[in-house]
Amino acid sequence: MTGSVQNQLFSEADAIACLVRTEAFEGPLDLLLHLIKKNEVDIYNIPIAAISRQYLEYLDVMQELNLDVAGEFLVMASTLIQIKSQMLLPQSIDPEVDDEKIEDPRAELVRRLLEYERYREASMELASRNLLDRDVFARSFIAPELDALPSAEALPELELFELVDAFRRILAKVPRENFHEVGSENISIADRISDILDFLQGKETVDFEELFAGSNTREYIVASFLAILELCRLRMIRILQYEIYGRLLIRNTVILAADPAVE
Amino acid sequence: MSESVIREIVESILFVADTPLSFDRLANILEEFDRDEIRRAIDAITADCNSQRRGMELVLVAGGYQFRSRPEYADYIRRLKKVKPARFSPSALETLAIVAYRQPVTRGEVEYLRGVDSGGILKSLLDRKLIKIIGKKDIPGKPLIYGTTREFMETFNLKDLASLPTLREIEELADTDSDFEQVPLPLPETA
Amino acid sequence: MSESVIREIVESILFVADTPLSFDRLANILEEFDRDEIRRAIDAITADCNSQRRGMELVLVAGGYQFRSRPEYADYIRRLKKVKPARFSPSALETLAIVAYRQPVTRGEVEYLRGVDSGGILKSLLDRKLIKIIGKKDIPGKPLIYGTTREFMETFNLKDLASLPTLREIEELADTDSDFEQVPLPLPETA
Repeated sequence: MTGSVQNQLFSEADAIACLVRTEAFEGPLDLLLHLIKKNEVDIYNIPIAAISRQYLEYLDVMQELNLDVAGEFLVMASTLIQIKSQMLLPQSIDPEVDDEKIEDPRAELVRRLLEYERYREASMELASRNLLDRDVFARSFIAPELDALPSAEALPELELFELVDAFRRILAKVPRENFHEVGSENISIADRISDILDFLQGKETVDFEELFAGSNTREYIVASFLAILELCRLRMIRILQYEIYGRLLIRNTVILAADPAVE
Repeated sequence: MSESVIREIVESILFVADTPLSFDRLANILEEFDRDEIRRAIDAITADCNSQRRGMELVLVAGGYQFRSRPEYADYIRRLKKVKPARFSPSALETLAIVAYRQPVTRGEVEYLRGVDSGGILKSLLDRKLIKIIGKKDIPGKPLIYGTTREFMETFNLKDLASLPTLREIEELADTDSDFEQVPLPLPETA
Repeated sequence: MSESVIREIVESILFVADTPLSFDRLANILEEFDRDEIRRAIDAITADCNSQRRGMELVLVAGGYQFRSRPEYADYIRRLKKVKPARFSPSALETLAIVAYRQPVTRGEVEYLRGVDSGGILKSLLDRKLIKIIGKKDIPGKPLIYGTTREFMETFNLKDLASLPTLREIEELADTDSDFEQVPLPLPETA
């Protein structure tokens, strides 16, 4: 395809007309597959020079139309150019290297395209099934004859995502400055706090160092230390030292609630 | 269209309807059919349910037609209700999330975050064994401190608390709105 | 109790249930009957729905039995429901297919296979409860891993995950592994 033909093809009026009647590309792999099909070339033997040229022409058109060309499309463009240049290089100058062992520079791309196409086909097959609430309908409501009966609750059905999403919604309403980072560190501190409290259960004091006995990774020690500080702040433990440079002792100051009633 | 197909169509509509459907409503939905055809279909379904002794019958309630399970099997149906899983209210979910992510946490802290009294909800989460009282803070008022339980971990199939997804991870998903997704690209008809 | 009465009881329970009922659950509810009797009842109902051309059929979905309206009457039922049927964008379907076939799968793996950022789509599939967070992968960075839900199977009318349509075999590439599907994706360690 020459540049001038290309320009004719994508005159502004045409482009807008095309825009109306064509579907979006899901990404660079989708666009590449489209080009391979359109050109009727063998996917195992992609004419990389021609396909890259067409690919880049598409990106140009996208940019001319002020469409936001996502980064992934540009990454693929550079991959294509790299493959093209690799193919221009002589196959092997080292006679020791068996020619058959050298992988085709296109192999990785072909694998990705095939795999992608496979999932795309599967997705179309999924969409063609008899979908609930589109093609088939069920009685997913409480039948009137059940409604009259008193309800008895069983285990809740909750997903992790619902939990963290609920927390996200709450924090969105609370001023940020009142809240420090809630990251993974915080969570493992929670684990350590819970472990330490279990460990202290029924003991009056324990040696400070015993609380670090579980592991000696840096992360674990830091988390344990932060957990101890947090427990101190909450006044759930006290740190004691009877002599200068002496052993540190941890005292459990938690008064275990006898009756699990809410205050 | 054959009488038996109309019968099937009427049956499928009555089957999925969550309220009784009046004859007029049914005739309205099935505008391409004669009212007589629809009437015959209803009669045929009613007769079928009785003669073939199906598990449900077509009854006329509150001016409309509705499939109902046969009353003589009410005892069996009641057992179905007994094992229905509980739905979690949004406020219970919120409270549980705060306890999970901020533990060890006091009621005061929960209420600060939620902005509303949370005593009743904490109580019900305690009853459901999803949270527990870890202890009392040694400060005036001796507020109770809450944490999650082993049952909580089992409910969510968590190995440890560190396996809880972090806020950051969810926000990363939400932030990356791939806005190019819906943009149609121009395709030349021919190369 | 006669075989036909058991059939009616099973039918009435399946009719009233608002979710698919697994065979075990059904056998639990109907504890006084043999599992064989219940099995025969289910088979008889399934056969009846088909031979007598009823408005609904009994299907096995998400590991349970559920009555569903016949797909050929969807147009009529939509007039009753007056809701727009759920739509899936091609990207949502693509992502869903990858999660379904490769679960447990990380966001990084989905993005490698699709070739595009997929955070926003994963989030919306989570919101629609079609996928769920299973936990975290035990590799550096501990990325979240995703899988499909019971709702996914219910929505797509799947008996279980094993009944997903088989993926087309990929012709062997010269010099590549034959069981391509099992090859780990060449991803950077931290996703």
